[in-house]
Amino acid sequence: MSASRLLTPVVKRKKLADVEWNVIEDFCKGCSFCIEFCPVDALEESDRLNAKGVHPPKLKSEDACIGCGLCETLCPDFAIYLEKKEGKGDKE
Amino acid sequence: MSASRLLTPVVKRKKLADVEWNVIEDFCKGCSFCIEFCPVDALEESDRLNAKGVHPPKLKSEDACIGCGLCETLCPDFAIYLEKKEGKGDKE
Amino acid sequence: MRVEIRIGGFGGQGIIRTGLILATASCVFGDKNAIQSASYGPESRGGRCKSEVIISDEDIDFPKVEQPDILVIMSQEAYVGYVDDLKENGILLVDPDLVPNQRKDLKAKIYEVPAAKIAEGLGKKIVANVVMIGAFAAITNLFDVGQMKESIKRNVPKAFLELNLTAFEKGYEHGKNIITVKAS
Amino acid sequence: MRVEIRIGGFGGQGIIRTGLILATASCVFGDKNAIQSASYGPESRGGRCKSEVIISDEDIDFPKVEQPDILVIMSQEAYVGYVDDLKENGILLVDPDLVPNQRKDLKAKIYEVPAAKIAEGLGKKIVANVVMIGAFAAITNLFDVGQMKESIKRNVPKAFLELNLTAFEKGYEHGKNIITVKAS
Amino acid sequence: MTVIQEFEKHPLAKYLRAERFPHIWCEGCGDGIILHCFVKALDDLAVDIDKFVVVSGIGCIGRAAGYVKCDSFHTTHGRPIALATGIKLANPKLTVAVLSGDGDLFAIGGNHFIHAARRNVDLTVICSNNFNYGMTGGQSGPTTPLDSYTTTTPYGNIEHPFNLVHLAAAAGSVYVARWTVLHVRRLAESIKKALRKKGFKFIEVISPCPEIYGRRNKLGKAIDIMKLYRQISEIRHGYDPAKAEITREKIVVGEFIDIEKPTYGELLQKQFIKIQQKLSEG
Amino acid sequence: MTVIQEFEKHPLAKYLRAERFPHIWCEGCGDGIILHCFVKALDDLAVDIDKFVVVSGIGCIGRAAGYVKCDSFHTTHGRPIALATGIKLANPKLTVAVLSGDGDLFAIGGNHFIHAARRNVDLTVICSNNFNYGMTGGQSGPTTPLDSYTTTTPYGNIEHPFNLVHLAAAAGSVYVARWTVLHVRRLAESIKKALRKKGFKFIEVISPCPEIYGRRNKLGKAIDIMKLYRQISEIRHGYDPAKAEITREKIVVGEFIDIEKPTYGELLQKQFIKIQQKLSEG
Amino acid sequence: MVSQREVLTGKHLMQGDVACAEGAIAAGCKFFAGYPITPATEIAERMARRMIEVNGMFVQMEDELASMAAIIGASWAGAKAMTATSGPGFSLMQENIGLAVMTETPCVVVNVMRGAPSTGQPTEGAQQDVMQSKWGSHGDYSIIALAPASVQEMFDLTIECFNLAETYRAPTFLLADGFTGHLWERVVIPSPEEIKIVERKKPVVSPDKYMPFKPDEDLVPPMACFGEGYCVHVTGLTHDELGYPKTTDPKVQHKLVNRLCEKMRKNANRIVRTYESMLEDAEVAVIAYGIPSRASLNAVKKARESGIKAGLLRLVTVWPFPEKQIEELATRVNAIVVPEMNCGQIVREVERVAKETPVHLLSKIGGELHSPSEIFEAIRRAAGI
Amino acid sequence: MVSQREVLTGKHLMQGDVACAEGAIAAGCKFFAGYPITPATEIAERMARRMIEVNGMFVQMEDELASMAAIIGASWAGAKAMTATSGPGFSLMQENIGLAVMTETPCVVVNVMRGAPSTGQPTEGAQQDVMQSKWGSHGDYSIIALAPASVQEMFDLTIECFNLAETYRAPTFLLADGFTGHLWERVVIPSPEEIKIVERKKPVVSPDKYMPFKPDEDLVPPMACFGEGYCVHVTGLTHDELGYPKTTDPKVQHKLVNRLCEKMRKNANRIVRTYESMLEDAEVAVIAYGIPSRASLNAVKKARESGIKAGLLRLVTVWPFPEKQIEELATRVNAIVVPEMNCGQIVREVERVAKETPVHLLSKIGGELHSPSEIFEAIRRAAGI
Ligand SMILES: Cc1ncc(C[n+]2csc(CCOP(=O)(O)OP(=O)(O)O)c2C)c(N)n1
Ligand SMILES: Cc1ncc(C[n+]2csc(CCOP(=O)(O)OP(=O)(O)O)c2C)c(N)n1
Ligand code: SF4
Ligand code: SF4
Ligand code: SF4
Ligand code: SF4
Ligand code: SF4
Ligand code: SF4
Ligand SMILES: [Mg+2]
Ligand SMILES: [Mg+2]
Repeated sequence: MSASRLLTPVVKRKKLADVEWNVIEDFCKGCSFCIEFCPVDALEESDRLNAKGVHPPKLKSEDACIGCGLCETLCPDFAIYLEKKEGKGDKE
Repeated sequence: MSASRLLTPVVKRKKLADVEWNVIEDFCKGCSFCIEFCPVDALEESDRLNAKGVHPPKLKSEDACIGCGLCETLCPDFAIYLEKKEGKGDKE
Repeated sequence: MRVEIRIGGFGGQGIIRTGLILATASCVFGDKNAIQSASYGPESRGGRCKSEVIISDEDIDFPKVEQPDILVIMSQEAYVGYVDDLKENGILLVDPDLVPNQRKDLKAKIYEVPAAKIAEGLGKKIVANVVMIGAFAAITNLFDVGQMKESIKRNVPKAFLELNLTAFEKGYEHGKNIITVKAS
Repeated sequence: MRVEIRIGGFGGQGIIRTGLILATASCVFGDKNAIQSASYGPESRGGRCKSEVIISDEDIDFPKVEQPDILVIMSQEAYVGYVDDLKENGILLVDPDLVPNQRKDLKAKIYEVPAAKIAEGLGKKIVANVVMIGAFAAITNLFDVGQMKESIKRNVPKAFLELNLTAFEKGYEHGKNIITVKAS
Repeated sequence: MTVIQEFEKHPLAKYLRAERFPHIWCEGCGDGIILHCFVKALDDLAVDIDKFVVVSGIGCIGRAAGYVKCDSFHTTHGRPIALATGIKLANPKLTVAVLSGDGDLFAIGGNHFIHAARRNVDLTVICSNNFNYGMTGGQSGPTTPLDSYTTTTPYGNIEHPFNLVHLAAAAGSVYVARWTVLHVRRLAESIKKALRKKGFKFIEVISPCPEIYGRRNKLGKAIDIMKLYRQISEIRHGYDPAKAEITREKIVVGEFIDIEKPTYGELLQKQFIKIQQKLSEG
Repeated sequence: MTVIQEFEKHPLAKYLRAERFPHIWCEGCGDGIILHCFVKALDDLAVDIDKFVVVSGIGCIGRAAGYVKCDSFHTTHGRPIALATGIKLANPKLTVAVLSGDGDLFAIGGNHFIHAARRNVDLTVICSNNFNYGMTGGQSGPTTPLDSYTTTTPYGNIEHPFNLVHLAAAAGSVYVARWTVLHVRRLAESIKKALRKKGFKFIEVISPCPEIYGRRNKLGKAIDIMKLYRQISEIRHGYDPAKAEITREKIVVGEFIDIEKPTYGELLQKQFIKIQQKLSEG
Repeated sequence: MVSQREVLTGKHLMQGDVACAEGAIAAGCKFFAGYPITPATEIAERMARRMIEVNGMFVQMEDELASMAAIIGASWAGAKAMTATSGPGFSLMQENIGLAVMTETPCVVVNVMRGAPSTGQPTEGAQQDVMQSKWGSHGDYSIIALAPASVQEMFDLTIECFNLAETYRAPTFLLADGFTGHLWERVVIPSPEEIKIVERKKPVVSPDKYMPFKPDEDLVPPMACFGEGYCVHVTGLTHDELGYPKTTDPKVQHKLVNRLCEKMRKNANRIVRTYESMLEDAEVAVIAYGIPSRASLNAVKKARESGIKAGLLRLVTVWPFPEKQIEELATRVNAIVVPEMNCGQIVREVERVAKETPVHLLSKIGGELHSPSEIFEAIRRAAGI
Repeated sequence: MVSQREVLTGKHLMQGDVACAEGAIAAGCKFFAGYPITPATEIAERMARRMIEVNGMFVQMEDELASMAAIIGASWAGAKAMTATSGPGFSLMQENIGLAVMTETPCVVVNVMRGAPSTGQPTEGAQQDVMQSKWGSHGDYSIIALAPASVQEMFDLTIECFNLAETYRAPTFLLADGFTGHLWERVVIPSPEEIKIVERKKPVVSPDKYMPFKPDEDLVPPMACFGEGYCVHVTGLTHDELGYPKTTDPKVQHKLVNRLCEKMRKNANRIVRTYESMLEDAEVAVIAYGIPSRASLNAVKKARESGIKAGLLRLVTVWPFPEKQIEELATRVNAIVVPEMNCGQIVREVERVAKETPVHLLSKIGGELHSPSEIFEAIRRAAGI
């Protein structure tokens, strides 16, 4: 069974919302859930070692995230949040 | 639903065992379960008032009881018991 | 003046209610103090049962009956259990049908009230206790009859009020008769 | 003679096991008395962690470290938390990589042991504590090396015994080097 | 002949502490029948009474432990199953039965019930379900039907009752049955079956409390309640316990669950042998 | 900007006591996800947070009550449901949710659970089932699978676990669901549904305890456990809870029960109106 | 209309347990959770009938643990709350009594004491749980306990229990006994206006400034309840003034627990109530509480009649223990007699504060009351006559 | 073979909790039921590993109520039985502790005390449940309680607890503290032959003559267990010597409960164990128990060095309270200092028996231990220097 059966299916690569992806680096404990379960594989470990001695995630590219919000909800440590980009229309 | 469906069916009026029917009169609290549920209607209230102020059951006739044992088990007060009649064969 | 009363019988005779009727009459409708306490085992419904009432003009500091002035007995078992506690020359009310074996040597004013029989006469064995109360009222003169009736009213179910009042009257009558007889 | 030792770091570094290895060496394989106590909050795994060891020739009546003679520090947080407690001119063993910011004004004999780095060199970060123990043994001379190895044997899983003994040796070597340097 | 001497001629008197009879239960109380069926089962099975233990809690039926002539423990209210677990596990040679009430086993004692069932400890638990707390004078309990009157539900009960057999099954019992006290023969057979089977066995017995619950709910005298049982009981062996209802119109009785599952003792024994082997090897 | 100030920009931070973050839970612990889904549900429903109460017991997940920014009670171990019952009944205007662990709710607290379910008190109960007692260092509990290793089952567990959804259904819950923490969206939706529904609602959440249970049972890191969930979960809405198994090969998740039944509060309200009428008449 | 239903003004013959229930209702109790147990059941039964009439809530819980938990919850939900039990149930409540202490939850627990230990004598009265009421839960703490000696006091002191619980934010016990609980006696219930009722102190600051466990001068913190917008977190863990757990800081524990104990000590003079009879010139003092006080009064009168200078100190408040009063009394009398329906509990406290003054225990268990003559005899012996 | 596994003869560095478990096993414990709780969990965890090795039984119950019930059952099934907990669990056990007292069931309950009340400070040590251990259950009763001050004593005194429990047929408590429970220290375990073990007294009459609750001279009835053919009935109700309930007869209650209390009083001289140091000529006595004894000894030495005649009375037995020893001591010294890790518990008992001799409490809560210098200061103040 694939993740897409379990989680709300997302249209691959299609931008869902125009949002800014944020990480509170010092909250991250390094479980890598966000990286593993991002439906578009937008995240990877950063180089930075945070206060807890782990590498918080970062976007692979600025455009990689389609704003599905899954990583935000899956993060056990409230380290990720999305912000609506103000004033911008739908990118599509 | 009749008693016979609930309780082990007995062949009406057929002697099942050759036993003597006994009542410990002063144990009887007068619930009348024995009288009500005897499959052959062998029992009735006696005239005697026991220590508890109730009338214990008695056999309607010496021969009435077919020895099914139901009244013994149903009596909440252990007031009834059957005794095997020694040396006597099956009456049938 | 402090009067100590004990009522003994078995569960189901309304022994405790009897005590309550006496106590209510004195302390709710009368202006005496009164106390009722009962005792019963955890194990049985229908076993020996006892109600104690203390009536007093003053505060009742010690709330237990040590030696009853008046004993009301409605079963053989209670008779055996309590008769020795009665104060010398105290009053004993007893239902002779329920207490077939009575002691001969008792130093007491004994009044026999066939309450159960009288009650059966009224069609309800269960009001024997109120018959007894009637007799009690007549014999002891401790209560105002009006207050006693008020108390009965408060302590019995509405549906049975008439019956109970009749029982009281019958008992009262019977009691009056006995004292007249005794007095004469 | 009573020696008080405190080891501080964070959960997961084997801080408590470090204390146990020291204590076992002295009181099971040596003939001193020893005590180990640890402290940790209920809330966290991975938080600040402290182990205290007291070694003494006599009975240890008071079982708590009040002012450590020797402080072993393996995290910045522990450094900040405990460094002030060190007895004047006491011994401080510290991993300089784990404690980037050290005070300048400390009155103590300071020995820097890059235990984590040495352990990483051995391929297992987790044995940093045993490296530290090796250095400790060399620097303090409180223990018989044979007893220390017996103690390590008793306190680590069989599968990792070799690795731990190597870690101990490395640490011991390092320790010896430092004192020689210091002495010279 | 005293009444006790007379009683000693009763074929089941040998299983009873005769000197303590007559028992304390009211006229027509079902508890006497349950006790009767219970000792009858012991007799039929010819159990080794010296290795048999009865445990009960506090309540009318709780007094049963003091009537059976074997080792017996009348525990604090709600704790018979926990205590019985200790007995059984400490000495597996003993056969342990628990007799107690709906309040004792399922109100205050509910947790011990579900956990012993889950563990599948080898116990036979018989519940006298009289739909209220008899001993304390008739308060509502976890089996009191909706709208029933008790001293603590003077305006009618608003709490949904448990379906005990469903709960027992969900918690893991290997044997679950329900009878009324009218079903004396089936009840006795059921008890025998339970005593012979290994694991956590549960029998619910619907039992009249004429003196208190019956009176307050205008069910008539004991005999009327028994007649009602006759009228509305339906035997349904193997029925889904979730659906085995007790209503004013119907009481579903029968054996609902009878499965095999390794008991706590069996699993422990296996583990024990393994460990002992290891120890003797190394 | 301090990390807390940064956190306050998190859209859910307004439901949390930000100054108490980061929370105490270990890396990859499922409890953080449960808390996350919970506050997300609150946000989606736009609940009146001043009338919302969270109650929890003692355990790792028990700390959740101290993180949510609303009235909250961190009770003694095992008692959150009993205490929540008091809150809800004393002030029916409050919405009360219970968040607690498998040990808290089903070991020591099992009785309160089944009774609140039976009464159909209006509560939403969410259980973080991590198959052991995390807070005390990983002992076995009522959901620990057979043969699992914990500090009190060093040779493997010999106690059969509860099937929590089956038990909840048997006790009377009107809504019963199970999810894993991987099912974040469904879980949040499920919580929303439960919060909107009246009566006793129960949601079991299978949650990794990588630090303790996972480690001892060689389940790998948190992420490995999450991958396992992905692999073996099966969604089966409406499935018979008796059959909704959790094994090494399969975790059945979904909504199993969703029925209507008058709640304690509703029945009481009815009775109240009747009595008040009677009183004002007579 | 409501007040009429809540206060049954007038003269009644009432059972002690019922009077207790009526006292609770008169005090404003709106939540009762309980589990039946002899001889306290009648309180629950009365509440089952009455709460719904006064727009209150009665719930029968699955056991006493749950009952105690439920009243704590109810109290935080804003209701005056009570439970009633007897010894076995009281034992089961101990853990959550500790929770009530730690969370400073006002609530009333009635213990109608019966013969003990264990299941003991369900239908007999006793005073065997007096020390338990102070020490039954783990840890150091303090509570308030009152002992009624009449059915009237079952009414009056239940009201007082509520007032004290609300004033001091602590579980407050009515230590009644099975005899008084089942006794029927005259009760005179005043009109609502004549009954003094205390409501809990509320915060006067805005929610963002409110610290739920920061005490005022009187050591009692104002209490915001759930649903009032104060966003309170409550925990049984050691906590700071904000209510947040701080379990490893000795100072936080020290401050909190010492305040919890000090709360009663500091306010003792306002809490403690005793009655004195004929003590002015007494040489022998009887110190009694609860039902034995009555026979004691009688005995003291008898003693006076027979020329012995005896007097009675009756403790209405058992906890906090009236130390000062007794310490002072002990310096004035030659001997003290303590009649108790137990094997000697409060007598130990009396001994502790009476120092050298001889203290004589008159113990009685099994269900019988002390008779006036027994106490008189004890006075006589104590007087050395 | 078995004995080797049961007694780990030799020198070990052991944690206090583990030493307790090993002590139990050495004492012959064959049944452990428990529920995890910090800081006692390690006892259960050790038992989980060890019981099966020694052919004993470990079971983790659903809670502490069940644990206590289970060990009572196990004891009647013939096993030496134990449970271990901390404050919150100890509170939950109180009702069944009363049952154990009433049914005279030998069993050992370990309370590794932590900061309290309520959930309090799970990881900090304390001595706050000392009074609870005597008064926590309803009713009058008596138990035995020992307080270990070292890991060695966690081992030794656990054995002694079993011996006392079996001798006097009473629940016996090991009142340990979280600090000692988690402390690692050297333990020397003797060979099995050197360990004194007591087995319970068995009936010497035939089953038909046996009265299960009829005491011998020492007030302890011989105990027949289940399965031994004695057909015993056991109840928590007030019972006669046959074990049958007699709940309304005051005499039966009087006889039974007074014997239960008297059992400990009468045998006190055989039960009570204290250690004295430097008391012969002491002017200031420190009375300590448990872990503060160690700092106390140090402080007393310091005091002697500084010329103050100080001495230490260490209570190994806390209950029954060593009244005689302290009463006598109080007549000899000028002042008494009592250091406790609570707000003042045993100090009350000391005050009670010390009468006029001034008693100074040195209270400490929150998790820190008394330091020797603090106690030294208190001695100095008490000495008036
Ligand atoms: C801890 C405790 N709480 C309450 C009681 C009072 N009590 C005794 S029996 C009982 C209920 C019994 O009900 P049930 O188990 O249904 O038995 P029944 O009397 O109906 O046979 C109660 C509440 C008690 N003995 N102990
Ligand atoms: C009366 C009592 N017994 C035991 C404990 C110790 N204790 C605290 S949390 C806990 C178990 C928690 O397990 P669970 O509810 O599954 O929560 P988790 O930590 O796994 O999230 C225990 C046994 C306690 N606090 N109180
Ligand atoms: S999910 Fe959260 S905690 Fe885990 S790696 Fe991603 S940001 Fe870090
Ligand atoms: S929101 Fe998170 S999970 Fe979704 S696409 Fe962006 S990075 Fe991936
Ligand atoms: S069944 Fe028993 S008690 Fe009932 S009437 Fe017959 S003999 Fe009497
Ligand atoms: S044994 Fe009883 S029931 Fe059966 S036939 Fe004879 S009298 Fe009737
Ligand atoms: S009260 Fe009810 S259950 Fe109890 S003995 Fe009487 S009839 Fe039976
Ligand atoms: S111990 Fe387990 S449950 Fe507790 S916080 Fe850590 S991972 Fe989560
Ligand atoms: Mg019942
Ligand atoms: Mg868990």
